[in-house]
Amino acid sequence: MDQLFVNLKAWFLNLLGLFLPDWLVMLASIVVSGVVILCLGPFIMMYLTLLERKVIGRIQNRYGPNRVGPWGLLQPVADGIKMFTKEDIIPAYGDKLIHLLAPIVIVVPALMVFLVVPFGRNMTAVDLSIGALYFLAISSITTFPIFMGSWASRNKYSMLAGMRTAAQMVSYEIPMTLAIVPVIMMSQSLSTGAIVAAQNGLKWFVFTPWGLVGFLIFFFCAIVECNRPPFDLPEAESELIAGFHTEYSGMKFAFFYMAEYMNAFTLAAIAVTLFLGGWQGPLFPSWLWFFGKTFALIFMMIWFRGTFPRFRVDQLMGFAWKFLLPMTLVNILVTGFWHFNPGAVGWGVSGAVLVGFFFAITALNRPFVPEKRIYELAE
Amino acid sequence: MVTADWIYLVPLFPLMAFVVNLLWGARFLKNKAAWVSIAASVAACAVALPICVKVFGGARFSNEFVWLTIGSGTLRFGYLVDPLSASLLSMVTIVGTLIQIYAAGYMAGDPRFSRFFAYVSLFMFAMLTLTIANNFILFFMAWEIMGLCSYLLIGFYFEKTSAAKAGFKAFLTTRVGDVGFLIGMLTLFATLGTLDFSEINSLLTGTSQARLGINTGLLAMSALCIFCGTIGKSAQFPLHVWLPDAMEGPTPVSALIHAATMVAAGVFLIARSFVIFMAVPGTMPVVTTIGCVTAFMAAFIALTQTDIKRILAYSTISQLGYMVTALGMQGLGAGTFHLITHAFFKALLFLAAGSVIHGTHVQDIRQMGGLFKKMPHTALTFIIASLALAGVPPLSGFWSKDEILLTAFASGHSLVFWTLLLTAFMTAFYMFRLVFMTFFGKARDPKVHAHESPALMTLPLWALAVGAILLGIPGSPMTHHWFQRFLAHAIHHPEYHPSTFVMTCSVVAAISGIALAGIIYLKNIHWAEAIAKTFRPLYQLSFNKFYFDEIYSRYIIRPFNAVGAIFFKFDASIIDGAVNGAGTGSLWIGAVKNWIDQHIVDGLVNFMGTFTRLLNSIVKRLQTGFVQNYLLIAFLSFLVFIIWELKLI
Amino acid sequence: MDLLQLAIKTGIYTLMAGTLVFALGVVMLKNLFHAALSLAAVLIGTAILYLVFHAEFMAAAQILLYVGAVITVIIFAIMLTEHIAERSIIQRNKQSLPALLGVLALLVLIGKVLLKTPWPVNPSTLDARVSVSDLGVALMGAYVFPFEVISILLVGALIGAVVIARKDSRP
Amino acid sequence: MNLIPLNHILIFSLALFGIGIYGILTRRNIIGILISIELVLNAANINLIAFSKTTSLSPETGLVFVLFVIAIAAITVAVGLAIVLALYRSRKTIFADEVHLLKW
Repeated sequence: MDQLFVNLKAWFLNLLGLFLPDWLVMLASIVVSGVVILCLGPFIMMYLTLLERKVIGRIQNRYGPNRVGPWGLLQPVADGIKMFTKEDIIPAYGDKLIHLLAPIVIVVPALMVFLVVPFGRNMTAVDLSIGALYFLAISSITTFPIFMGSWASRNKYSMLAGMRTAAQMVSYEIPMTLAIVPVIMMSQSLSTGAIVAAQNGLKWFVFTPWGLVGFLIFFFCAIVECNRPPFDLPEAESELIAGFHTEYSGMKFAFFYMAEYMNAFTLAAIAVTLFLGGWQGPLFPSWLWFFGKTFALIFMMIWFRGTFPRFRVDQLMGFAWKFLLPMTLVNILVTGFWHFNPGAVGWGVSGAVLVGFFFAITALNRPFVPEKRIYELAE
Repeated sequence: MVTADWIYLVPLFPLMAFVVNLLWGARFLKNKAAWVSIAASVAACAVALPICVKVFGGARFSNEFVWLTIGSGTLRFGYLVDPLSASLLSMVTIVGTLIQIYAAGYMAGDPRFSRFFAYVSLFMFAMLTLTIANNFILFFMAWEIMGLCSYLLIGFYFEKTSAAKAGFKAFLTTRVGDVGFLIGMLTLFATLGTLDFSEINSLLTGTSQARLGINTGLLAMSALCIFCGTIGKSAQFPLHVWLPDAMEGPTPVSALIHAATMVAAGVFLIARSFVIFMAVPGTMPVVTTIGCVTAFMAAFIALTQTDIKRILAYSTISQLGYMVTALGMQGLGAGTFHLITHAFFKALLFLAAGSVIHGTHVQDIRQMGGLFKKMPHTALTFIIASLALAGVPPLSGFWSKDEILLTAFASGHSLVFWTLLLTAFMTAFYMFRLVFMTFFGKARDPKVHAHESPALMTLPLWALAVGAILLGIPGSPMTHHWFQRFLAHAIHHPEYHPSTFVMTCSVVAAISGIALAGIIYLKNIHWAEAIAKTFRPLYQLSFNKFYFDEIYSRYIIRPFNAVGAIFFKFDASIIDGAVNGAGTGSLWIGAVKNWIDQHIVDGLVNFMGTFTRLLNSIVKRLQTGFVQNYLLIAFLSFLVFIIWELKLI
Repeated sequence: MDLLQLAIKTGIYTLMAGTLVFALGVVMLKNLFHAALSLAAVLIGTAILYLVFHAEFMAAAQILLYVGAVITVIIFAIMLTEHIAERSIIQRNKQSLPALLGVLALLVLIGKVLLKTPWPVNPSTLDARVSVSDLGVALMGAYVFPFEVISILLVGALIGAVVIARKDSRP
Repeated sequence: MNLIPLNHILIFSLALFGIGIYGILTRRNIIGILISIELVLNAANINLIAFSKTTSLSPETGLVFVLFVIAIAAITVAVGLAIVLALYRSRKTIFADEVHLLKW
């Protein structure tokens, strides 16, 4: 069962190999994996939306969408059709080219990330030697479309939202990158496959002190990266309407929407590969373990959405720079220590250091007291 | 106990008085200044007289200190008190003190009272230093200070132009004499190599071979030049014009300076340098003739004078003539004896005349008359002095004049004897003309109402009168000519036995003179005019003082001024011209330099300025302020650099 | 097999051409935002070119650092200042002609030099693959000093930039 | 790598370099200049990697240098933009030819 899909693809390729030259066959394998990703992405995105609306409903003590199809299963299809049929407005004074380009530029990286995600044992599309770095590089590109979207729509709210989103994503990218560093240190390699291999036999990184802390930081950063609440300040309805994609409607908005959920999925997947042992699992097939863990994380994200209030902008930024960044640095220190003496001693010392440092930083970060304004009365 | 070293104090007391009066006189002392100078001269007397007595006893004092070293030679000043200076010293101090006491009364109320006494004290200081000086230089310095004092005192009433002119005239004429004296001194120094009296004596009276080495011609010349000093100072024949005019000064001044002391200084000079004259006998006749001529001429002028002080001035000149002739005939003792006696009664005459003027405020005897009753003391002392002057025995004048006549007679100068005798007769005549016109007869001018002078003035008169009477004895035959022997014991010179013939002649001359005066002026006054008319030319000649003043002014002063004018013109035109020329020349040079500086130097500097500005305007285009321009320039130059380096083209 | 190679080669050349076009866009485009985006395109193009050179790490680093950080900051700057520059203002100053000539001359000159000099191609390095660990060793071994200096420089520069750009809090 | 001769790569980077220089010299907007600078640095990077792949003795030197160049580029952009911001805030303009205080 484990290698079901791998064998399926091998079978299909042999079938093609019969009457195609071998370089063409290679091409075909690329095409096949490409097609799989392209279908898998949107499909997952559709059902994620449904899952989210169902879970939020349950949290708010109501059923989610259940009118369209049994238990609302066809709701995403309905949304899709709605998106297609909606009128597509382009702002008059906006920058048409950039306006049209923005949705494309946001979806492409989202899809490209799937390349390095190891869905199962030797089921990663391309096992790049710099897998983790590739993921980081691609996710850093996502700031661009936000700029383009907000800039092209030439209205103040989208501009402001664009600036805020960009600032937020850039600030959280750094803790995310540094959170990955301990994993790479311990697994001696950047490629995702190697990282998962390093966690076989229940030696998931999450069960190590630095792994736990690293996972939590990575998870928070992931949530922020894909603008999900409680960090979804930019397109918070109450303040900035729909944030940078206010001007978008119809299919373009669908792309933004899709990119957001795909990001959520990929970030969860990467979190799983890095910290929760990827597809490592005792009994069930590797891909089942992988999807199970990923959906568990996604559920967590949706859970967060339902429970936590929104962060204020300065708190958001302060949290990243003043809390997460120092924590990741200490975490790297601790992994260095762990590398030399793992086990109970490692747990004790690193646990102490991390907890001590945690309280030290919270003490340091005095709550921000806005500058006392001095009102000079007009003479 | 007064020792020899105190002799320095004698001149110093009057000097201190002078300083005190000069500095504090005007503001503090005012009319008490007189007592300061009188005290000083009394102190001088107290010191000088004991020393003189010692000298009369045969002592001799001399000492000196080094004043100045010039190269190898040194100039030594000091004092020499020998019989000659001792006698003079005593005379000067006594007469000086009495005159100053008299002056205290006479000058009372004068606004410049203290200044008068300052000058008098200065004069006393000069006279005393002169008497005790031991060499010619100190003598000459004192001589000059006296000249200054005479100028200051003659011109005391300087508001009156006549007084100022008189002072000026006196100073200049004596100056002429002094120049001669200075030349004499220099030639003396050239010949003898020393100016010290004692050294000169020892040189000239020494053995013959010492004297051979001396250049007698030069010595004669120096003697004559020294005699010029006497002519000037003692108002002898050619240079006597200043003395009558010197009467402008106050009467005590005339008494002190122009009767007793200063004029006597000239005679004292010849006495001091008698050894030189002896060494060169050829000069003696010159001295005699000058003295004789002066005596006769002065007496002749005095006959017709009307101003009381002018008459006395001329009588002084004639008496000085007597002394000079005596010295000329090698009668040192006679001359000096006459000098001492004459000092006393002439001072008395002047002071008496002063009190007369003080009383009547008039100097012209034609306005006076009948003053005997109003001014008995003055009149009596005046008459005593006139008798002494005329040479009536037993007064001092008779003995001293007789001595001179004796010397003249004995030494064979018969012509000189007879002129001197005639002069004696004339002296007696004009003295008693004066006496009768002022004191006897009727008061000719009603405005004049005389009054007797106060005691302060009459007492010195009587003191001098005593002197006039008694002083004849020491030199008279009764004491065997003690005075002459005392004087001449060092210098041997011919002794003469008193001859009765000479005495009788002089007495006859005196008496006849007095009688003639009495006949004319007491009884029939109109005879005077008659004589005047008959001898019109002689009268004119005498009255106008032989026209000396006019002659001098026409033949000496006018040409002198003319030469001066010529020199002035020369100076103004040529020298000034040269100086102005230099001035304008430098102006021109300045102008040229200015032009050069303006155009060339400034031009250059400005050119530099404009040139740099030009350059600046070109180069500054480069600084466009655009960053990219600079980049472009950098880039293009980089290209050029590459092309050049890699030699691509 | 040569067909694949041919395809790759043509792919690379088109990539280069595209990058050049985008580079011209960076210089020529009137709208600065477009210029910035075309710069991003150029950078991505070069990243892909690095892949051709089998320098994957470089490509990823380039994208992460350059495109992610540098371009973002540039766009921030453009957003902060852009609204004053209307489209109409000409974006190129007057010295374009001399600059153009200069650049062309430069290209010609250096081109000649490049073509003339025989570059010593070292066959051993052609197929050597530099893995990330080799890079790490080199970075920490031979080049540790420049690495430290660069870090200090970075800290200093960034602090300086913050101070300069900070709104002047003094009254 | 053997697919493409080295010269072509060098020409390509030279072209990029030229375009970058041209951009620096002609762009009026200071941020435009900064972007062109990035272009120039990128051209240099291409050369570095090309040479490290073909000629250099130790292949990783080129790569390490590229890292450093990227760091330097980041620094230049950071400081440059800080200055631009300050300039903009004080003089309300970011055009190079309007900032000519030092003009004669």
